[in-house]
Order: sequence, then structure tokens, then C-alpha cells
Amino acid sequence: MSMGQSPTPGRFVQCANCRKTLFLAEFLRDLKVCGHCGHHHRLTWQERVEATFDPGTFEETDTGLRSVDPLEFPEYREKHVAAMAKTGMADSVVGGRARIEGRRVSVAVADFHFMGGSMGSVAGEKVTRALERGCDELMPVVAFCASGGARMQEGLLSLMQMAKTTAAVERCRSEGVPFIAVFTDPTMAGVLASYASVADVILAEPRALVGFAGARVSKQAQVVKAPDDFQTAEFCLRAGMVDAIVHRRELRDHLGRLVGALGAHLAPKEALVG
Amino acid sequence: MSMGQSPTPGRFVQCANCRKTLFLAEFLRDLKVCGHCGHHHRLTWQERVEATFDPGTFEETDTGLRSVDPLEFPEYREKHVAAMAKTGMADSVVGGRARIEGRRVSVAVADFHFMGGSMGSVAGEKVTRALERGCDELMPVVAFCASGGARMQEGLLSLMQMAKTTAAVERCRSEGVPFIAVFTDPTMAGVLASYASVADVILAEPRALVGFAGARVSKQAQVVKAPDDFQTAEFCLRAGMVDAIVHRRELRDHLGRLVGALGAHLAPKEALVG
Amino acid sequence: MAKTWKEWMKPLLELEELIEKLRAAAAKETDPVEHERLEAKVHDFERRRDAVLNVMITRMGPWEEVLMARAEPRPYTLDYVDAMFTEFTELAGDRRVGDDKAVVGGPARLDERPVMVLGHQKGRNLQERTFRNFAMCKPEGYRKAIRLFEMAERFRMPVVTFVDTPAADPGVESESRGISEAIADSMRVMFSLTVPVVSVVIGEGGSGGAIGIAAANEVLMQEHAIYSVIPPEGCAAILWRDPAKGPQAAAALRLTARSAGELGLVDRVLPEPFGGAHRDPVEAADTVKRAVLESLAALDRMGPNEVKRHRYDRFRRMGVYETV
Amino acid sequence: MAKTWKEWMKPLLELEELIEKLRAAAAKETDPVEHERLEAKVHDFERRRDAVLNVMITRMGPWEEVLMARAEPRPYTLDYVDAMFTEFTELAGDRRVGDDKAVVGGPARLDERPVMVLGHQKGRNLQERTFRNFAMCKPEGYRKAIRLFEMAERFRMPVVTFVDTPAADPGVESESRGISEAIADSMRVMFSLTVPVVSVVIGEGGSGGAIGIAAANEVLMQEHAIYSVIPPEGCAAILWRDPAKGPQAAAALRLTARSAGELGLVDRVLPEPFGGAHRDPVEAADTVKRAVLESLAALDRMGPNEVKRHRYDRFRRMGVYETV
Ligand SMILES: [Zn+2]
Ligand SMILES: [Zn+2]
Repeated sequence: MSMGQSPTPGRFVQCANCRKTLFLAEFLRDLKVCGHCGHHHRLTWQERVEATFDPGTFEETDTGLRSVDPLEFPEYREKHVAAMAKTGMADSVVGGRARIEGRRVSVAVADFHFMGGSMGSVAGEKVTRALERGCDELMPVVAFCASGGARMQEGLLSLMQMAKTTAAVERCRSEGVPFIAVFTDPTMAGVLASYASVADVILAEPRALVGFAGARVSKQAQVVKAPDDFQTAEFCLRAGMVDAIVHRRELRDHLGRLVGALGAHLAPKEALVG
Repeated sequence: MSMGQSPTPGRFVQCANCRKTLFLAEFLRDLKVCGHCGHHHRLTWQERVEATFDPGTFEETDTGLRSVDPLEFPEYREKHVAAMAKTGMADSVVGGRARIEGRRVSVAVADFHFMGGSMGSVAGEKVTRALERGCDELMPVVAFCASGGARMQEGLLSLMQMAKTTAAVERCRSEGVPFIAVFTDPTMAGVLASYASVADVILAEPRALVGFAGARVSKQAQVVKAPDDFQTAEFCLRAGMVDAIVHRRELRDHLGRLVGALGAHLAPKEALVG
Repeated sequence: MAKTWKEWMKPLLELEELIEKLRAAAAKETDPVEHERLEAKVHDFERRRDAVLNVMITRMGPWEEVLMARAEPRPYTLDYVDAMFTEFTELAGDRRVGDDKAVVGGPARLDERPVMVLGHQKGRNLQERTFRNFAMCKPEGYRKAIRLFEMAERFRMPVVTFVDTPAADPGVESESRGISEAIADSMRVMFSLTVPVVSVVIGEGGSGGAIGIAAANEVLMQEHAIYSVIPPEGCAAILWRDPAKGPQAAAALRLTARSAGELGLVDRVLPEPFGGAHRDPVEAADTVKRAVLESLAALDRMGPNEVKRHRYDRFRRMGVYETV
Repeated sequence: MAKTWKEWMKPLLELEELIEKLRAAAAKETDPVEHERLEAKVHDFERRRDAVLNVMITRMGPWEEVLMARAEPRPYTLDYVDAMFTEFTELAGDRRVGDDKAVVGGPARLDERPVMVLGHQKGRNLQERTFRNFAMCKPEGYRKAIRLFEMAERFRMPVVTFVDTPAADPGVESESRGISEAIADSMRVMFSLTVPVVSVVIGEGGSGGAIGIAAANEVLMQEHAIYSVIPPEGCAAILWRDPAKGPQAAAALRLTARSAGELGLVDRVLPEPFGGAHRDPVEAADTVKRAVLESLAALDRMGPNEVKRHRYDRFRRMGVYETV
């Protein structure tokens, strides 16, 4: 794992959860999982790529897509420019091709550091292209979700990204292309209520925040008491919404097995395609 | 409605629910629904046919099917013979063709008076044939359920009728043939857990008993308190299992509308068939 | 600014109340002269009413559109169903956990033709509103919708949906039964259909709760309906930490029918009777009905796979970005 | 008659306990003469054990088959999954309300070939049994199964199910979430599949709870498994108002593997290691694996629609009646 995105400089970092001091080198070798409490710290998209795919196999696509400000929404341009400067990304999602344990996959990786991973036109387009690429090139699709939801600043256009990405998932279904979503911290609202939730298989990182409405809204809305782990990956697993909670260390192996078993039928077709 | 099956002789009958005395003529004109409390008394299959289908349009099919005693189960033969003598039926289900408000339908009518409407090989075969007739002759299928469940005395053969009838429902689905089930008192166990529950539309008569396990078993099995109307049509409606509770008087009209709307697409095909 | 339709419409509603009183007095009045005087007064106030209404409606901004879309007397889904269709037969239940009263649906006839109708349903009074959960669907609502969509597919019935919800239900129970999955799956199933689907936004097109039943081949929107990714109050709370700045947020979000039309996100904006659909529900329903029939007529010219493809392509195009 | 497997097997289990003790003593014994004496005693008791087992097994009636099918040490679904497959990856949840631990499933490899595996899961001790709800599925179990079946269809994976349940869960909650519909819908979806499905009854084939995941192209049944429309105790309670007459009911119901084979309701009865699958789980799993591979090989020769048709026809034939 590169040290480019280390949370604090120097040889030590502090766990955001248990506040224990950790050796930076160890922390990075552990894929930013706290050695004491197991807290999974958020990754940048580059860290995610390094942690997940076969070394050197990730190839970014759709690099030319740029957000505009279709509604001339207050402060959107400024915020967007600031996010670009901060992250070096063009928008909150990066698309591409990669391999997991030798197997080709189409990929979309969201990065929460870019405007809370929110989904506007560009993110929606990249997720859609990742799904369509899976169909066109006969490979399973893997999406890493990390988002507060739809991007308010693009108004109804953002809402339509929910439908657009979901349409692409349905295309995958009807064409027999497996789609695996990984819920990382956080996976919320408009992203959760669209392509993320209709994946064939859903994995989640431990303690990731996963929910539809802000927890405050949900709890206000009803007399029913929310459990302590409300809107966590663990809560979702119990509620039947998630297939497994997988430690980051085991994610590559887990994904590899799934991609291999569910995508095996594509291989003969792939051979035909060339 | 014929008077052949009146619950008591003479000019008066007593409601099985509220115990009020009713004029027999009125009771029969009301399709055996109590004028005081609205209790829907059980009907024989002939009464059901008269109450539901266009006069004179019912034509029975599969009249030659006879139960055997494949397991040589204790007392089965005797009970079966007694049921035949009591009801004049060959088994618990009658199959046929009929019209509802002019529209052709394939029909299966269960009669609880024959061994509790239990489903053995003959009942299963008749239900299956009713569903297949709908596919072959391009007409919607209507089934009246009235059963305590599978017929124990035919052992595993009865269990297999659950699968057989459900397979026929799936055939209807894949061929676009609407299937409407009417839950009458009672619709239980092996019948509920097979073809009945996978109907496209499910209507129920008021207060009909509808459930999987005997109520005693269900209540024993769990600490959760059963509601007062547990295993009634009303409970099922609330639980999302039933589309509507329909008064017997309105059943013909309700079925007519549904058969008309859901089966309309079959008409052009029907024209082709002849 | 006014917070509710009633508050905004107060001058008009007061005038109308006054007119009603004068009319009643005129009807009771036996003296012909006095009767005539009262009648004249009625006419006078009616003119004033029309003038006030004219000013209010022509000066409507995005926030007034929000208030209008939420107006209590606005026709709801079942009003349109009654007016536009015959033989509506409601179907209930998701075959899983319950029947969600916030959404109603079932087969009906549109000029004799069988269609599957479905829509969010608001309530007129507090009791009805509670019964309908303020038209905020729980997971079982979307799963009922899925059941009806799939039935429509099997029986080759076009689907017509009416959109009118502030949002999907955000409660703890909805969350634990998978409200997100339910919304997404409902959209997904809509995209799988090979029968035509037309959606009409008749009031509040509230974010995920709305799009969950609006993945249609054609989306129509009434003049005074709104369609938004987030309620303006929620947007204001996030942007400016002040929910009272809803009006500013309403403007920023471009949530009016006109904006949605300009952005190409709805196919047609349907004119309403002057002052809003509730001022002439018959005319309003007639306009919607004609528009739905026209949409269906266009979709009828396509084959089943073409219809599915058309829907995909419609949404596939959505999004504004540039490529460098 | 014995009420449980342990009670029935008591003489044998006591002998085995004794043998274990003697063996331990022999191992510790340093005096060669005494050691030899103990070894001889072990052999003697082993011969006696074999003789007792031989008598017990060869004299098994229907009731003993019931006890054997319910035997605590019998291999369960996950034991077979471990022994027969590689790369099993469990998938959880019905995407509706929960994850039913009474049924487990997910993709795996059968000699490299991807398959979808699913089965009822019992527990070995009280804690596990409670966790698994005694392998009695709730609606969410069948809905998880449906999700996996549909995934298998999309990804062209054959399905292998293991049947081992006393019954579906009969509780109030299951009832209110539609246990009947869930069972029926699971069967219905199985009948819609165009990929091969093989089911193996490995223990208790308990009525609706069992058939809900056993609508397969080929149904295999282990020698000492049972398959019944009703538990014998329940049947006895209804017929003779005496649950204790389970043994008589077991005989009447013909619930043994042999009977099911004779009636043509299962395709193959698979021999078990002498004394039951638990006496040699490796051999038992090997027999099951070979049989499943043979069944799949036969089904592989059919096209997708043929596979679906084959399944329909298999069940379509079931039922014994005469035509007059
Ligand atoms: Zn820590
Ligand atoms: Zn009465």
C-alpha cells in the first residue's frame, strides 16, 4: 500500500475509533485496519485498487468525463474544484478494468473523499459504463460503494442517475453478467437505493455505515426503537440485506471465489468474442 | 341455490356463528351467508358452482378419476367410501369449464365435506388438469380452495401433489395464463403451501380460516402472541397474503372483472386457436 | 414566505369564504332589490377573487410550486383513477409482510383496454393521512408494486403509475426491511418490462420514493407538480443549516415541472386548470387521460423488446457532463 | 419402543464406551501379558459390538428408520458440503427481513465445476440447534433459497440441495410472514429453472418444509433417510389421538427410502455405510458425490428447455389413481 494518503504524517497514526496509537507502517500493511480494534478506516480509491486487484492489472477508463454545473447551483463549482484539488480525482467514482486472482473484472470504485462520494452525472455515468462494460466484454462487475448518496447540487439529474445505474444492473441480470457490490463506509441513500442494493452478491466491510435515511431522520420517524448497531453492516446482515461481512484482508480472496464461480459461464462466450 | 344441502331440515336454520335463527329460504337466497352476523357458511361444490358461474355454463371434466389406496393405509378405503356415500362426489375436488359474466374459465372447486377437502392423488390431478386446461385452451383458471391440507392416507404421494400442482401454476405463469385462487373456509397446510398461495390474485371469503400449521401448533411454537384473528382471511390480508376479502354476494362480479382484465390478452390467441 | 399552501392562499381562501357567505345570503334573501344587490356583490367579489388568483398564479415561483404540489385539495391518485379508468380492482399485499396503504394499485380499463394502474396515495384528513402514512411507502409498498408490474408483464398490460409522495418512509422498520433494496428492485423490475409504462407526476415527486415507481417509457408531469432529488427544506438544512431557507433551496434545485421539462427529464408538462388541478379536477383528469393515451399510442407502435430498449435508452441518456 | 436414536442404540453405545475404556487401559498398560489380555478383550467386545449392530440394523423397521434419520451424530448438510465441494462461499439473506440460519447456501465447486449448493442445516448441540432453529425454515429461508435458485439460473449453475428438516417453522411469526407462500413460491421458482437441479434427502424429509427445496430433476435419498407428508407422531395424534403410536404411523405412512423408491417418488436410494452414514462420513459423502455427479451427467445431455420440461414431467407423473 502506498503511503501517499496516510492519515497523519510521521511514523505513528491514531486509530479513529479506539484512539490507540499505531505504527504507520503496520497500519498501512494492515490495509488501514486497526490492529487493536479492527476498525476499517476509509481508503482512497488508489488504496482500494492496490488492496483488492492483482498488482498492476488495474487500467482506468472513462478518464475524460468532467462534471459541469447544469443547474448553476450555489457554490457547486467551487466545491467541485476544491474536491478535485484535494483528491486529484475528476469526480467521486473511478472506472476501469482489472483482474482478481487472474480473472478479468469491470470495476467502479467510489471514493468518499471526493464530495462525500456523492453521485451526480459523472459518477452515475461511470458506474453505468462499468456495468455495461461487463456486458459488452463478458466479465463480472465489481463496485466498491462509498457515498453519502445522490449529489444534491445536480438536482433531478442526480436522481435520474439512480434509475440509469439500476437500468444497467438489470441489463447485467438479463445478460447473465454477475454484479458484486462491496459496501464500504459509508453506503447511503441514493446509492444504496439504486445499483448497490440490486447486486447479485453484496459484501460489506465491518462496521460500515449503511442506510437509507440519515440515522437521525429514521429514529425520529418512528416509535420503534433502533437497535444499537442500526445502519451498520452488521445490522444489514441480520436484516438479510447483505451476504457477508468480510474483513478487508480477506476481500480479495472472497471476491476471487465469487467472481470465479458466478462468472465461469462467461468464459466460453469470452473465448468466442476473442 | 339448491336446497339439497341445507344444514338442517325445515323452514328455519340456525347460524353456526351467532346462533340466530334464520329463514331457510332467505339463508339460501343469501348464498348461506348469515343475514345477522355475515358469517359465510361452507358451501358444497354444487352450491359454489351455482353461486359463482353463469347459470348452466358449468361442465364437469375428469369425472372418471378414482382414488385408490396405494399404501393400504389403515381405514382409508372405508373412510373414502363413506365420504363418497355422504357427498355423492368421487373425491374432494371437482374440475371443469364454466363462464363468469360470459368469459370462459377453467375451474377447480374443492369441497370440504369430502374428507375435509384433503388433497391426495385425485384432487392433485384434478387441480393440475384445471391449470393445464387453462394453458391448453387459453382461458384463465379459477380455483376454490377448501381443504385441511394434504391427504395423509396417501403418504408421500400426497406431498408430491403439492409439487405437481405448483409446477402447473408455474406453467400458467410462463404461458401468461391468469390464475385466481379463492380461499374459502378453511384453506390450510399442504394446499395453502402449494398451488393456492402462488396464484396471481388471491381472494378470500370473510373470516375464512387460512393457515399453515394447526393454530395450536403455531401458538405453542413461539413466544410471540398470536393476534385474535390469527389465521383468518383478515389476518392474511393484513399480512399481505391476500388481495381482497370479498363478500360471497360480490364474488362473481369481482372475479368477472379480474378474469376480464387479466385474461384479455388471451382472446386474440384464442381466436387463432379457433 | 408562506410555509403552506393554505397560508399562501389565505387572501384567496378568505375571499372565497366571503363569496360563499354572500351567495348563501343572496339565496335566502326574498326582497328582490336586496337580492340583486347581494348578487352584484358576489359578482364583484368574484372578479376580485379572479384578479387575486391571477396575480398569485402568474407570479408563482419555485417555492409556490412546492406549496401547490402539496396543496391539500389537490386531486390524488385515486381521484385520477376514478376519473380516468373503469373497473379498477384494487389488489393488496406484497405476499411478504403486509399491505402498504401508501400505494394503491390493480387492473383497470382505460377506454376498455386493460391496464395495470398504481400510484402513491395521500389522505385528505388527518385520519386518512395517517392511514396512508402520508403517502410515504414502506418496503412492502414497492414490493406490492413489483408484484403488480410483473403481473402486467405476464398479462401484457401497459402500466400507468401516478407519482405523489414526499419521500419513501425513513423509519427504523422500513430500514430493517430493506427500503433501499425495495426502491432499487422496483426500478429494476420496471426496466425488465416489455410492456409500455407511463408515469405521471401529479403532485410531489419526492426523490427515491418517487423514482421507485417512475422508471417509465414516458414520464408526464403536471404543470404544478414538483420533482426533486431532496425536499427543499432538507436541502436548505444541509446547505445553509437552516430548513427555513426552503424557498432558496427550491429555486436552486430547479424542481418545477418547467425545469424538469427543460432539462429533458420529463417528456411532457401537462397544463392544469388555471389555479391548479383542484379547481377543475374533471378537466385536469381529462388532460392527463388524453396525454396518457397519446403516450401509449406511440409506445404501441413498438414491439416488446423495442419497448424495453426504449425505456433503457431514455434513462441512459440522462446526465449532463462534458468529455475532455 | 425407543423414542430416540440414543435410546434405541443404548446397548451399542454402552459397548462402544466400554471398548473405548479398555482401549485406553490397554494403551497405558506396561505389563506385556496384561496388555495382551486387554487387547484380546477389546477384540472380543468389538466382535460383540459388530454382532449387536448387525442385528439392530438388519432388523430395522420404519420406526427405527425414523430414529436413524434423526440420529444426532448423522452428517448434516454442511458436513456433506465440506466433503463433496470446494470453495463453498456462503451467501446470506433474503433481501427482505433476515437471514435464516436453518438453511445454508452459496456457490461452490463440484470437481471444479461451479454449482449452487443449498440445504437445511441442523445443529449438533443445544446452542447450535437453537441457532439453526432445529433446521425448521422460516419464510426468509425459502426466500433466500429463491434468491440463490434465481442466481443459479442467471449464471447457468446446476443446483444441488440437501434436505434435512423435521418441518417448516410453524410459529406465529412465520405464519404472519407467509410461510405457506414462501414454500410454494420456492417450489414454483424451482420449476422455472432451466439449469439441472438434484436434491438429496440426507435425513428428515419433513413434509412441506422438505419439498419446498426438493422440486428437482432427480431426487436421491440415502438409505436411512425418511420422507413423509406428516411426522409420524402427528399422524398418530390425528388418527389414533395418541402421539405415542408414532411407530404404527411410521409403518402406515411408508416413509422409508425403500418405500419412496418403490413408489417411484425418489430416483435412487443411496446405500450408507453399515450402521448409518455417521459411522463413515467420508464414505457416505463419497457415495452421495458420485451419485450427484452421475445425475448431473445425465442432465447435462439435455438442453435448458428440456431440463425444465424433464422436471415438470417428473412431478407430473406423480400420483396413483384409476380411471373409470
Ligand atoms: Zn482501533
Ligand atoms: Zn350469524
